[in-house]
Amino acid sequence: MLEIRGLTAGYGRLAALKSVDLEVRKGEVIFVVGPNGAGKSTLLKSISGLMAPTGGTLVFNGEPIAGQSPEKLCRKGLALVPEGRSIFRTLTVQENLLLGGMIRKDKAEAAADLERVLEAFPILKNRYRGVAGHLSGGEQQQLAIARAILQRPSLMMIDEPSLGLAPLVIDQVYESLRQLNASGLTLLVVEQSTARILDLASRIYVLRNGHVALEGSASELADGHALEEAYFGYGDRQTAHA
Amino acid sequence: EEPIKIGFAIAESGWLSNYDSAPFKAAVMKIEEINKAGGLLGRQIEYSVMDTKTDQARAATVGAQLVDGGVDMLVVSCDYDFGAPSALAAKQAGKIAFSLCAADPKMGVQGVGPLTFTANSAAQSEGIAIAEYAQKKMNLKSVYVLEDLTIEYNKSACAGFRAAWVAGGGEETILGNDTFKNDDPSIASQITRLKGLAKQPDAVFVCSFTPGGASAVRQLRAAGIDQPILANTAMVDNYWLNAVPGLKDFYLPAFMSLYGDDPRPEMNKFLESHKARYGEPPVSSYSVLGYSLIEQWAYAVEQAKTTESEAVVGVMNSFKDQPFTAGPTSFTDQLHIQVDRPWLIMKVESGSFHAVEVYRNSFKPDMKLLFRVGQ
Amino acid sequence: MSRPSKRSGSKERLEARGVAVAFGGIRALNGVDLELSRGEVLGLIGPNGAGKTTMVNVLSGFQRPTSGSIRLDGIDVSRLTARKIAQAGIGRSFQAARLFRTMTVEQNLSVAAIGGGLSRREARERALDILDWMGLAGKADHRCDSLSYGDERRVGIARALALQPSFALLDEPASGMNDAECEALMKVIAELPARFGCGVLLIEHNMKVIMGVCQRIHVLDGGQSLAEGSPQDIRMNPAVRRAYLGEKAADSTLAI
Amino acid sequence: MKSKTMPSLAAIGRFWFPVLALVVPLALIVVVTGHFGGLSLQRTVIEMLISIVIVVGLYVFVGNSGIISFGHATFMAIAAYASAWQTCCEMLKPITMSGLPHFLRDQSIPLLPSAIVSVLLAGAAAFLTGLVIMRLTGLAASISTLAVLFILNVVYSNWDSVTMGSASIVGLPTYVTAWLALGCAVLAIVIAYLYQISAFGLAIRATREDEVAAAASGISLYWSRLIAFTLSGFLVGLGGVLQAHYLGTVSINNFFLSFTFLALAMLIVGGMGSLAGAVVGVVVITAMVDIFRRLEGGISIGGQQWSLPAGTQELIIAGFMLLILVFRKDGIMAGREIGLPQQPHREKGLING
Amino acid sequence: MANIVQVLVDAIALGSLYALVALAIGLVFGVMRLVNFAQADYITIGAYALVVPTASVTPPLLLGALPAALMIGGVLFVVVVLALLTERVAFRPLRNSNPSTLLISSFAVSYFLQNLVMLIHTGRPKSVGIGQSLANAVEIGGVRVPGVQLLTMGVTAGLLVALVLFLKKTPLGIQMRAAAENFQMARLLGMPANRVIALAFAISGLLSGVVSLLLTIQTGTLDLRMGLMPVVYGFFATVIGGMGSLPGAALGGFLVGVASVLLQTYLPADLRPFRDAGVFTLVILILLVRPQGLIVTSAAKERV
Ligand SMILES: Nc1ncnc2c1ncn2[C@@H]1O[C@H](COP(=O)(O)OP(=O)(O)OP(=O)(O)O)[C@@H](O)[C@H]1O
Ligand SMILES: Nc1ncnc2c1ncn2[C@@H]1O[C@H](COP(=O)(O)OP(=O)(O)OP(=O)(O)O)[C@@H](O)[C@H]1O
Ligand SMILES: [Mg+2]
Ligand SMILES: [Mg+2]
Repeated sequence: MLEIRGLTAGYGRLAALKSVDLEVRKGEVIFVVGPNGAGKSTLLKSISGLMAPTGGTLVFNGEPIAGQSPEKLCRKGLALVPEGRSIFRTLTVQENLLLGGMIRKDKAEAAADLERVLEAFPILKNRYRGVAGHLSGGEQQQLAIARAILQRPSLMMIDEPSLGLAPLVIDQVYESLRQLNASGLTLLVVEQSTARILDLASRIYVLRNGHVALEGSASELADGHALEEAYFGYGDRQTAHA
Repeated sequence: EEPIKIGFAIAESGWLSNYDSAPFKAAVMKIEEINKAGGLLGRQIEYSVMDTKTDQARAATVGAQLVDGGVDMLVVSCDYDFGAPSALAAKQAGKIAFSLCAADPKMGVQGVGPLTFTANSAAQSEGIAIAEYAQKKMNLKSVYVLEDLTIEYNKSACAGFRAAWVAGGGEETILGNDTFKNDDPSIASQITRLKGLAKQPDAVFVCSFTPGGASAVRQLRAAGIDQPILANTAMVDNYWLNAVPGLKDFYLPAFMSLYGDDPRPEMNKFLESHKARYGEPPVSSYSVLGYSLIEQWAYAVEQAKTTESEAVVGVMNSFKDQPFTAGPTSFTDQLHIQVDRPWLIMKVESGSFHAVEVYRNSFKPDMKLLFRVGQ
Repeated sequence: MSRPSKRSGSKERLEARGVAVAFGGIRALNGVDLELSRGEVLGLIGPNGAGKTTMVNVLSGFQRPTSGSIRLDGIDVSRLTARKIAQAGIGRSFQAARLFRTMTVEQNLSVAAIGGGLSRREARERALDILDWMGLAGKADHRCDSLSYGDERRVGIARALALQPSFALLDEPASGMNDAECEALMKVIAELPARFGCGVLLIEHNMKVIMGVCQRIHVLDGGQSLAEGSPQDIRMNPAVRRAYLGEKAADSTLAI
Repeated sequence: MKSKTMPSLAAIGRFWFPVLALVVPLALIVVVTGHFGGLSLQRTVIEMLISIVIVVGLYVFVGNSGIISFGHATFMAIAAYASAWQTCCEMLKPITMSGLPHFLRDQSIPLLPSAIVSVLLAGAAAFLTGLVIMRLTGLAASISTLAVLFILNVVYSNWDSVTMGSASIVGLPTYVTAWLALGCAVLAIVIAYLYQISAFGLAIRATREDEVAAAASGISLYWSRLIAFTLSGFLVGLGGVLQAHYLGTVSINNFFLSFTFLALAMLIVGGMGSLAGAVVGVVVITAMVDIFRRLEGGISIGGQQWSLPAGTQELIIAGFMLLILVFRKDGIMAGREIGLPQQPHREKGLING
Repeated sequence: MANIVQVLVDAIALGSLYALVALAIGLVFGVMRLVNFAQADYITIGAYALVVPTASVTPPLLLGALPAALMIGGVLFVVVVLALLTERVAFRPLRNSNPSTLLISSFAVSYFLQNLVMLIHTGRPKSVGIGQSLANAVEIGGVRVPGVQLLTMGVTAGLLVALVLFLKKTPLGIQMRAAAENFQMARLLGMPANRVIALAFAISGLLSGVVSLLLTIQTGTLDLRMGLMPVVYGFFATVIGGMGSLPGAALGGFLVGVASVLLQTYLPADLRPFRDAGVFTLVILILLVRPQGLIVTSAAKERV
């Protein structure tokens, strides 16, 4: 459903992505891992339209989407939970959630979804009319994910969902993701730690220094050092310091 | 032979340009007339203009540049604040500076210096003239003074008015004083105070200027205050009358009438020449001051037979009711501004100003009043 | 090496007694007691919204407790402003790094050192000292807005240390770091008491880090103390497993 | 083999480079225009140097604290009027400023002491004002400085017996030459530089970046801002004295909104985050204004007289400022000083970071 | 007695006018962290649209010549278009800049517009005689209320309620607040965020247009700087009311208006010239007591 070929992107003179190829098929859960500064967030930003790529092709459901605005892409079924809890801090939890379902036409369905999400994240129910900016770090993260779920996208991209979450809540979030995936949602998830992802992932990409260092199915990468090697890339770091 | 040079350090842009442009055009007209008649001392007059941009630093620079370029006399802006920096430059070079229409006596000996003149009367004289006229000719017994504090000009006019009114009718006939700012969007509370007086005044004196003055008059009339309104010269000319449809009983002292009903033939002649030269009457009656400025200086040069500053100033200081277009003109070595030049009293009726009569104030402001000492 | 502070004597104990904080109807903290001595690393864990950050805010003077008190060597400091508390020897980092973005790394640390009472020159020396120790020396003259996320967090910690605090309060320093970086961070934190003679209060959701460096762990839940004890005790505590760890995490950390 | 003093000389050079990079070109401008420029250009250069004193003074507070101040014209006015009271127009003073105390009314005070007293007065006024309003932060602080500007304007415009109301005081001795203005500009730049690299400067810059983190680092918002406010009060006071004795007139209307906006615009167009930005902003805007003013005044191209309509200069300047802001959000210098090329490790940062 | 009531009416009327301006400023500030000084020129240009653009001092009426409804519509339209234009050209490219850059850019816009008006109309004040009947006072129980003042009070109250409801209750209002806070995220949720923010400008233009008309009816005059003082007062009002709170802005507007009238009324004659100093001192005092302004929304309090 999403095909990326030779994608490049950067900030000013800095090339953050140097030719990335990546594919997401319908119903898959794709994980992108890699060290700090590898370009993971840049990748998601480029797909979602927040950043205009400098080269390469982006095809979503058969249609080239490079350079389209985020609001357009959202309406085509792409959702992004950006890094660092982009919630509306001055709005209430309720209003934040409402904005998630804003562009949906199926209002009845949306209401049902809201019920379900509040069940899954009870903390949001407690703070429903409170100002989102006063939530704790982890609560804000939950709100961001919940809001994306309410968008009912066909492809959902999440940048580090476990950031700042309590271990138990990480389990819950992953459980929710599993259920969503089971109900047909395709996922593209960036994670920092490889510990939890293997049993949920269809395939894993390791990004390093702006290019794909390794790609494989979860089972292929489950054991062995390939993943670790590609991931940490100690050698690379050291040359960078030299 | 070398031409005589006059420099104009005036505002061609910025808000002051509206006040400078009309008298400037008239001054140019006078220069052309002189040149046509064979020049001054047999020499043609050349003039150059530089834009002060309504900015004091610019005014100083432009003044210095013109003086540097060798002018014989420097004409400076209509306003004391913006004319003075240029005049200072002239002073330093020993040249005469002549303001188009500053109404502040400081544009003269005590302020900038003994080489500085203005073509206008002191603002105090406006207030005095209308106060005397109201008491003597209109038979008004009591008055209420509404003073706009935004610029010094109005404070001076009000000071003159009060002094003359008290002299003629006593302290107690000024039933009250109030103040406002030109950009106040509303003078409702001032009106409330006026309306709350136990005895309503026979007239209201508003010393202000447009737009705030026009707005004040509109609000006074809208509040049902129908007594005569007296004002100072800055409110002259028809352009603002739209603000108060149906205005009447509004009086002020003016330089001249632009509407053909001036009782003085020389004014009408000036009007005609202006129409002939520019295809339209002057936009402002301040215009005549510019014309008269050149006239006065040229006359003095002719008498002195030189453009040399000391000599010319000497002649000018000896003017005593010297007849010029703007009216009888007097200077002394202490005073380079008019204090009792006759005014044309005008009133508003059916949407236009009309000449009433020429009136000359008998109360003369002393130095204390002119510099508003201890007010 | 840590040079003696200009402040008169370092503080030995930081105590919270019956601290409660309410935001309108929300009780973020409800009668919490906490003790921290110089030289120890105390872990503070608990579910999201348990009140951990609020506790740090109270200890560092950013939040007035509704009731209860904060004592530094027995002296009540709960009425002091955040700045006074910082100068009294309590340094903190933030959940979001909050660096002085347009300033260099060295300047970021120097600010805190100056706040702690050093002159400009001494501050610079101290800053370079700490950066050197944390392996950030090469970044001293980089502007903070050009740092990677991991470096940002490390600078945040370094800045808290530059104040020469008797107590350093670190709020989720490891969030967003990968495994290797976590390891490096653990080393840094473990060494703090010995090197700087300070006590450390560490908030983390990464159990590896918590279990790896803390001598004692305090667990908050819903604004109340749930448990306190050694890492072993906490890991086995059923209440903690239920409220916070979940079976998976608790077991996976067993492996360490 | 380098001698032992070489490294320290290099260090001194490196230390002073950001100042030299600003001062040397300014001195060159003065020399060149002094020799080859016309009267108008020379006066423009003096005006520019005075503006540098003022804008650098403004920068000491605004740039370092990040709080926009609308109030600095107040301290200029205080200094300018103080200087006028001490040095101006012995003949007029007893008449028009009768409310002055005797020792001012009936005599003039020598220029140097009067200038020093005026500048001190401006600094003291800034200190007292700051004592009250530096308790506020952010926009509340900005708006209070605006209120201060209005208050002073109202008081000076109506305190007729001392300030001559809103009328100009005319006839101050005009002693400001290009070299004096340059000297003062250099002084202002050096003071601003030393301040910004001092512990105080560092502390206040931290509060600009993040008030919360600064407090957590033991920095007092109030005192660090008060110090900056006072220091910048001194500097703009110096600017006020220069301006007064350059023009020879003092008028309260010159220390009001339009002046404030222009000074702020210069600072922000140059980039309020750095001293270089303050200086560059003044130079660029002054140059633009001068160029377009000349075009307005008329130039001849190939014997053809050609000029812009009067009043277009303002439009062009406004448009130009907008363009700079749009394309360089942080101003021309974008918060950076002019420094020697940095050590090569910057590259590494890019790869790594 | 009637006198005190009269003073209060005067005070509230002036307060309403400032409140209206403050609403416009507060709205745009809420959306963009922009203190838009060009609002002054929106007001000015709206008023100048009543007459034909010429250098003549007595220009014929343009929009002012139309029947009331068309005239009002025309002026509002002109100001809304102007507001949108400035947003598009000057403010949109600067979104996410720091507030001081935005502030200066609004000075630049204001400077530009003011000089443009001066170039076209000259700097000389002009006059228009619209709405004379509204300017006339009606007596209600011994109290004199000019029609415009009554209108100002009504319009301000109505617009305040409408705006607050709009922002709190309608989806579009919520979207506007969201886009104001985090523009990128708003777009990620499918919001046409640029249009939403432009809408805020349009509303501020609408409010400014209303101010143009009310001011012109009250004063009958046109002047380059007619919008300046109302906007300065509006700016003060927004800050003491509590930035980000529209009711706060309105309250602030009332306060400065009321303070101004009360000082004018009750100060002894020789202190009256210093009236405005009193108002501005009051502003500082209020801020010292309540640095966040009078009405602090819980959303405005940031947690550490
Ligand atoms: N706004 C920005 N401006 C300049 N450079 C940036 C910006 N954002 C990211 N970079 C740089 O681009 C590169 C890739 O960053 P990116 O955020 O995509 O990495 P990441 O893999 O998401 O890292 P992390 O794990 O820390 O989130 C890094 O070198 C980073 O420093
Ligand atoms: N200013 C505030 N206003 C209202 N509620 C608040 C405020 N600050 C904190 N809270 C509430 O208090 C509770 C505790 O928050 P705190 O930030 O201390 O949690 P935490 O333990 O740090 O959580 P996390 O692990 O997610 O960071 C949360 O439920 C939060 O919503
Ligand atoms: Mg990332
Ligand atoms: Mg927390």
